[in-house]
Amino acid sequence: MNRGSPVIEVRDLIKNFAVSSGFFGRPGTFLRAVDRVSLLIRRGETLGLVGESGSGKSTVGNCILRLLQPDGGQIFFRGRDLAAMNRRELQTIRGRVQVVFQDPLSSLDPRMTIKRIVGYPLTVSKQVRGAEVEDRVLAMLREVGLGKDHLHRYPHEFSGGQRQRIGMARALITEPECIMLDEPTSALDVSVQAQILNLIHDLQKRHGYAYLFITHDLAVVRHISHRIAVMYLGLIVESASKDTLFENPCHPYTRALMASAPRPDPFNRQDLAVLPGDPPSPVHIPPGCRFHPRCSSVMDVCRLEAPPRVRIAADHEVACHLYPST
Amino acid sequence: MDAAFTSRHPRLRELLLTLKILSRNPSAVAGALIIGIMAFMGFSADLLAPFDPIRINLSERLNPPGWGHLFGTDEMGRDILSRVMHGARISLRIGFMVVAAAGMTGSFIGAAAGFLGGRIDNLIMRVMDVVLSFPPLVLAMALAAAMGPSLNNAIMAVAFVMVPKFARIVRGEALAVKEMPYIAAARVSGAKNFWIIFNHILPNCMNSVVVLATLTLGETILIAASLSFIGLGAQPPAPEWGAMISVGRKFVMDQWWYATFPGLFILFTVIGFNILGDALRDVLDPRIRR
Amino acid sequence: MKRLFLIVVLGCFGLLLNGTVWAAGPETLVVGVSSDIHTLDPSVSSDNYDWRQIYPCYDRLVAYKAGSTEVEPSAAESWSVNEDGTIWTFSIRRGIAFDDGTPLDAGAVKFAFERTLQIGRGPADNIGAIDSVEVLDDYTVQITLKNAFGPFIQTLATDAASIMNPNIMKHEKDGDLAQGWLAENTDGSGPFRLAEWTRGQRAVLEAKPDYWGGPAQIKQAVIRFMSESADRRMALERGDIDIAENILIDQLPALEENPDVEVNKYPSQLVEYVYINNRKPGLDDPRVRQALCFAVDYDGIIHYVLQGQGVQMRGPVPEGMWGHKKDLFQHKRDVSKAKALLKEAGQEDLELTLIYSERRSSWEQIATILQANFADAGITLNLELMANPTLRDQVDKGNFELCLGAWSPDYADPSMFMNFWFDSDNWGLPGNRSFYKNERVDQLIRKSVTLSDQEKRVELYNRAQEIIMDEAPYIFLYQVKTIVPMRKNVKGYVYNPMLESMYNFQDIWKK
Amino acid sequence: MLDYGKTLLSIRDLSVRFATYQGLARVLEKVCLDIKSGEILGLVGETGCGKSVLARSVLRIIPSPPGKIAAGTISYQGEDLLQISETRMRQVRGNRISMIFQEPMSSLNPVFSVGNQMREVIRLHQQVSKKEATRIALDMLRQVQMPDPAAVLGKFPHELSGGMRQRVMIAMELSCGPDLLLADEPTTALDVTVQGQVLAILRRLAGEKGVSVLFITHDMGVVAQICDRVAVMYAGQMVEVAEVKELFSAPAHPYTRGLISAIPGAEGEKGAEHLYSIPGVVPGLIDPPEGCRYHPRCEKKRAVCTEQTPVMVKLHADHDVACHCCGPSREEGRP
Amino acid sequence: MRILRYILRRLLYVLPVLLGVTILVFFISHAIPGDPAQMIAGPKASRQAVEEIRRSHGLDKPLPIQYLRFVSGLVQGDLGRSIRNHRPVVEDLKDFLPATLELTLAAMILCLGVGIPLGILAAVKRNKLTDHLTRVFSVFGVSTPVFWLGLMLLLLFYRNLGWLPGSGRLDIMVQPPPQFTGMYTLDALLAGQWATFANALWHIILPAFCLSYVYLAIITRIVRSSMIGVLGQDFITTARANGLSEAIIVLKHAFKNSLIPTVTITGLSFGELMGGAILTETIFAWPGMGKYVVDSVNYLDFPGIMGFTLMVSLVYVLVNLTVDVIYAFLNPTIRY
Repeated sequence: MNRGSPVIEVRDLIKNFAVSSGFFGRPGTFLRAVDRVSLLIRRGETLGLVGESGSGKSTVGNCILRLLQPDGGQIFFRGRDLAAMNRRELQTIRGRVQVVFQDPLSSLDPRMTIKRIVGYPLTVSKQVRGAEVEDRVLAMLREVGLGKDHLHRYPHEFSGGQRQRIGMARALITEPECIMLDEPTSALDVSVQAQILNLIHDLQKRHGYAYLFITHDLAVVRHISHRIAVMYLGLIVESASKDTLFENPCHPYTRALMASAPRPDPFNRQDLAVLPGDPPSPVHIPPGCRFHPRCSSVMDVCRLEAPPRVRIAADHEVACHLYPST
Repeated sequence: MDAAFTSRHPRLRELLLTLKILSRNPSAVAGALIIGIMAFMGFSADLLAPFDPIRINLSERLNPPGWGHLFGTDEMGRDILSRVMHGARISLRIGFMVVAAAGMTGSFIGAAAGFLGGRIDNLIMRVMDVVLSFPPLVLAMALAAAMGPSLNNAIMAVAFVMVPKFARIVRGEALAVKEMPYIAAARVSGAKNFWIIFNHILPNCMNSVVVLATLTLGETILIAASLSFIGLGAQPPAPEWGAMISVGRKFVMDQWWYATFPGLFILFTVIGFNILGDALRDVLDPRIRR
Repeated sequence: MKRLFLIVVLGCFGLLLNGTVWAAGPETLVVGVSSDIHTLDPSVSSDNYDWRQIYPCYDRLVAYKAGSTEVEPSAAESWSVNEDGTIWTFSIRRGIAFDDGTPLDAGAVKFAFERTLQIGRGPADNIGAIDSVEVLDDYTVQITLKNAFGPFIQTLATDAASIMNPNIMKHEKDGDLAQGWLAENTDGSGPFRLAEWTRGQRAVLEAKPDYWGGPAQIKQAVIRFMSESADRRMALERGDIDIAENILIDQLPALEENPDVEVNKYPSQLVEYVYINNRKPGLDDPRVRQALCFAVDYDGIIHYVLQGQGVQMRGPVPEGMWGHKKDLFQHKRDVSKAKALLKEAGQEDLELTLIYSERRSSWEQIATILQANFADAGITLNLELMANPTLRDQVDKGNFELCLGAWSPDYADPSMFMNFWFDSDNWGLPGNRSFYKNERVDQLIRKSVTLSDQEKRVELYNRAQEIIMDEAPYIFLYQVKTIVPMRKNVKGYVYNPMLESMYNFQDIWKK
Repeated sequence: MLDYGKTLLSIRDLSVRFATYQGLARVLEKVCLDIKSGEILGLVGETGCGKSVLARSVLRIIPSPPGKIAAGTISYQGEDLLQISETRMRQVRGNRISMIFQEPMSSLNPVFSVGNQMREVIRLHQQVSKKEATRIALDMLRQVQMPDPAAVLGKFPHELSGGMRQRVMIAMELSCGPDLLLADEPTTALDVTVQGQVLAILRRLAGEKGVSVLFITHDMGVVAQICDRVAVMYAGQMVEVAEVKELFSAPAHPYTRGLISAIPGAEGEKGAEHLYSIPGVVPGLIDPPEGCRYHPRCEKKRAVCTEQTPVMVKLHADHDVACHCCGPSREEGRP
Repeated sequence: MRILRYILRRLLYVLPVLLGVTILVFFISHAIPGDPAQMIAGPKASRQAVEEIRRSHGLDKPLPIQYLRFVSGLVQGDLGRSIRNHRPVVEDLKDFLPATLELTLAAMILCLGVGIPLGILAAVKRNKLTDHLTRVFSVFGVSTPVFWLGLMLLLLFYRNLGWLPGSGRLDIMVQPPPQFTGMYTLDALLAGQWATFANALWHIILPAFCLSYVYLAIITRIVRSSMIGVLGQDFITTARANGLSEAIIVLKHAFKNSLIPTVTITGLSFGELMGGAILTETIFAWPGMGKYVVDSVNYLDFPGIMGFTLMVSLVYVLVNLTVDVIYAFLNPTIRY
């Protein structure tokens, strides 16, 4: 597989949300949910995007899908800027960037049969009609491990794992180049999670998809990703290849995240409470380094200045005052 | 499981399953039975009714209930039983027409408002608020008075009044459905707004609409009868129940049967729709279903 | 169960406190009526139900003789009229005063008539013959008419000619000629005055002990508004009310069996008839109209709907009014003749629409019977019930085919029928609701109304009636009997066909 | 550390049924479990295997109808909790045995302040004045390391974050000094860093106060980190109970083994490309498989598995298992 | 202070709705067939008289101009003059409003007083006999035509049993009590006229019961279903797990929560009460606004209809505004 050619490149993406719609719908204050995020997703490669709730990781995903209109920055898909596209231009690339969501039930329309759900992207774009749709759907179902007898059932007749397979089939039927996986296994039980992770992995092997894998689960991201970006409060605090990151986590937040995830190892008990406080809400973003109120190695500068992104190794960037740019 | 429930036709299978669950619900069965009887009576009134509901027979005026006339006769000597049987047809027709008209318009308006959001939503909902600022009967009355008393005008008036009900409930659902990931998935696949409204939003609001429609049918029959009672609905000699009570009211002190029987028919028909609606609400509720 | 019990307890509690305390004494007369008063201003109201209260509170220059349509002096002691009947001079009785002591004099009469004319509502049309009013001296007033008008003296006995206290002008607001005040109050010199009016519930008239014509026997008359006939009937039977108005005919048999109640029936001048729109194609053919008249089962309607409480009309002028022609042609049901006439006119598949309102409770039944009668003659009749104002609008615009109507004269003169109904100047609501036009008839009736000589007038009207019966512009149905059920201990009531639903309270007493 | 006390609560042959639209669901089938004093007992299993129902049955708070405890005993301090009166049961609830739930969002009453709700529970079980109750509440909030506890007392639940709410729950439930705390997935809805804090508090307080904890979770990592013993459930049946290290190092039941192998990163830091995965799906409880309910997914299935329900047998002193293939008689079957 | 701002904001939000209401009402009433000038003039009026009235009342002006006049009058509290009795409609409404208010309040007291306990009882005894009986009771309630129920009540209690009066607010010979509020029961009490009070109470029983039945059924259903909803919530399980007694759980924890949806629906279905009042007043000849408007309709007295409709929608909007405020007060999670 020729890994490497960039499929999606995000540069300095910004997304704001209105906090309170003021009187008679006037926009009130804004919160910056995503602040100058840059990402690169290559063909055949999985980029893991890790963060706690409210870190803005799904917002990044939704901007790439253009479910949200970015407020700044560029999103290049095969060299074309998605962020600048109007509605009609967008139609031409619809289907080439696909998505699988967290909740396998609510991401399938309960009123549609599997055949319609999976064949849907084809019907919408009117590329294919009639019997051919059924053929393609069937082929896709086989690919994700389902069969012909599933064709005329409704989503609620399936188990969680099967639903997630259906979600995969729907995403794959348009032969996309990039697939955004938004916590695709966090609603599943461990045994099923394993099945789906394997499927995701196999499909990439076979078709060379570029994945953006969004999750809060370090173990999963470690298993599936090639490269990992860690988000905190709308900001990418550290990014590196998987091995680099796990061997040498630099940002205090990354380290805390790794330390507080319970490991299935009763012989080595961890100190779980490594990070005090709650993840702050994006409505009240602290000044300076956004992480400083919870940081164990906080310095004076952290309270005043936002740290710049620093490249500390070939494939390792971090935004922390501990690593001054020189 | 019966063969039907494993049928290859998914819609039929779902329908049969729903019916099966409904058939285990005693109030659903009772409701459906009442409506069924009323509908049967209405549709075959021409065959079943012992007398002509319109033709007057002045020598038989105001006879009390007896073997000749089970429900007695009215001031024109018409058989009240025959008239209430024909009345079933009128009331059900009003109910279904109103609900069909209001349900379709309201659902579409609500789905569009909820899904499109923003200014359109604001505008539509403000207009709906205005309509909702009137008690239904009061507005229907004003409208029916304005358009002139006739059955068709009453139907239009009641339909107009009922639209916001559907709009509001569908809008609420649409707002919820809109946030569902499958809508995002549809967008990602390139679906346009109206496609999404018709293929996702509306079908997913159907359960609520069906329940509301059933309950509204009952309410419509009541309001329409009320309008007829005030003299703004069906016109004589049409055997509409409300209109019959309106005339029967003059005779109620001495000829109790005149107003009593049409009222009982309204009562039971509306009960039928109400308990069926309640049962449907229980059965169609996805939380119970799945 | 609990609630039922509660109701029973409260009910008994109520019963204990009621029944004993609130019975009306012999000095109080209670009348149960169907609708509330609209306005008490005699210059504004055209409604018999308002006149019920207004009439006894005011005096007029002349009054009807008891139970008769003839007039006699009242506030005017005597009067004279010039040769061509255009100038009337009245000398006014001395000693009549309003409540505040203001005398009823020539000035008051001038004020009252000019006010009514200036306001220009319905009552103004009743005394519309007046051109000017002049005060000759304190107690002499001279009225000049626009043209000679035969029934003029009759119009002065109507409610529209009531004389009110000129001092009401101190209540004037924004140039309304005190309409706002007089709508809710009375200020006349009549035997009664308004003591209380609780809207939607009751009005109380109290007798003036110093009325110039002698005080009334009762102290007060309570008018209770009870919209349902059944309710009024029950109240009458229980003795809660003494007189019940507008009782449905179907409830009379039960009432007649009550030994405490007397059901009085009087021939009235109220007639009910069908307007045929003479301008509609098809209906402009007299043969078709004749056919309609022959199709109706008059006896059946009177027998079943009125339970015999009515008489079929013979021509437009009702029995009891002078000018009624006893030998005039009268339609009887003759279906074959009706069919033949239709065939002759080439209208065998006639389909017509009859509009009517709920103004009279019998109309629905009549409409239904007409539908059946016409069906026998091969005519399809559609019924359309509408609100009375809508109906009147349609009638005024001539936007109908057939319409049920009722009419009662405001003053005792056949011109109330002949001129209003047939003069082509009165097309639409003013009276000619059939849009009938016959130049010969126009001439005859216009001539008749200017004359003072009754015999000549009758002759002209008779000639007109002959023509009219040939052309059948209306279907004349019947004149009704007024039914006034009252408790047997009520004495002294006298019915006057000109004073429909107005009671001679000053002469009534209870035993 | 592993100073097992005597048995505090003993569940024997507990069966629970739920009436549903589709039919009668056999949610718990002859479940046996002992909780010893002072221990943290983990209860793991996949969604819908009956973990929560088990905990709720102990307090007799399963929704009834449709739920019904069909058979079994739950003995606590010599009393069968399933037999005592409702009044007596209420004295046990929140006082001797208390419970915290998964959803910190909805387990507190939204219309009453935190202080109001805490005081209510404290005064229900302890004869103290309102003031004293406030003091106890404050003290408890401090013990769960709540920042600014006095202010929190006056707040409504929606004004607190998920982690704070769960701390309030812990403080409230420990305020009457119970013997046993039933914790139903208390950290599942929390972010991982907050989960760490809550787990640490729970572990510390349980140790300090000597409270036994029945810790329900589906996260094997959490189990490994805080539990002393582990019970594994599958489809309404108890399949394995063991000391935690024993379970992770030598899982006996095929299901337990599968569960552990399926954890990403469990096979070592490098990891294989493919994770181990259990084939098939969890069966429905209305019409569960005959015999061992796991047999349709089991790699070691034999004829007997489809016919007979395996009973719990002792493998070691602290290791019980219910499997036809790995009983003590077939010791050779150990992996 | 914040709550004041909230109320103010809700009030501002109501304004455009009210404007819409006036437009709707105005154009509806002008669609009514029938010539108002003709109506004012009277049955036998001549054509000139009618034209004169049309001019003097501004009825010959184009509709938008008439609307502006109508609104500017409205702002000054002028709803125009009734065609029927030539009085300012405002005066009429003032006369008739208290009777309606008395009736609806009596009905409301009955509804809440009976409906809430009944709903709670049914929810607690879910699927038991009490619950089933309550459901039957409330299904009958929402399915009964008010006007027919009124007739049947009259037939039974007035005609056949003779226990209760059939029409009006007082017996014929009873003097209305001195006017304080216009509500006879209250006024009679204030004036210390016990007999009048008893008489007024005696008269209000049947209409109030008739009117309340539908609404009562609605309230019972809402309380029942919201109680059932609340009783299934996690925090109720928490309360149970904490050993609270069922009584406290139901009456304190569940009830306060269930009040939140109940209050909303109570406001929204207030319209049923107003609609029901029209029919009830007609049946029982209760001289209130409902009867007034039916008479207005029969007379096509459009200023009367318009005044009533506006009044009712204003009351309705205000009731719902109040409900919103109560809602905000009850529900700490709402941010205002």
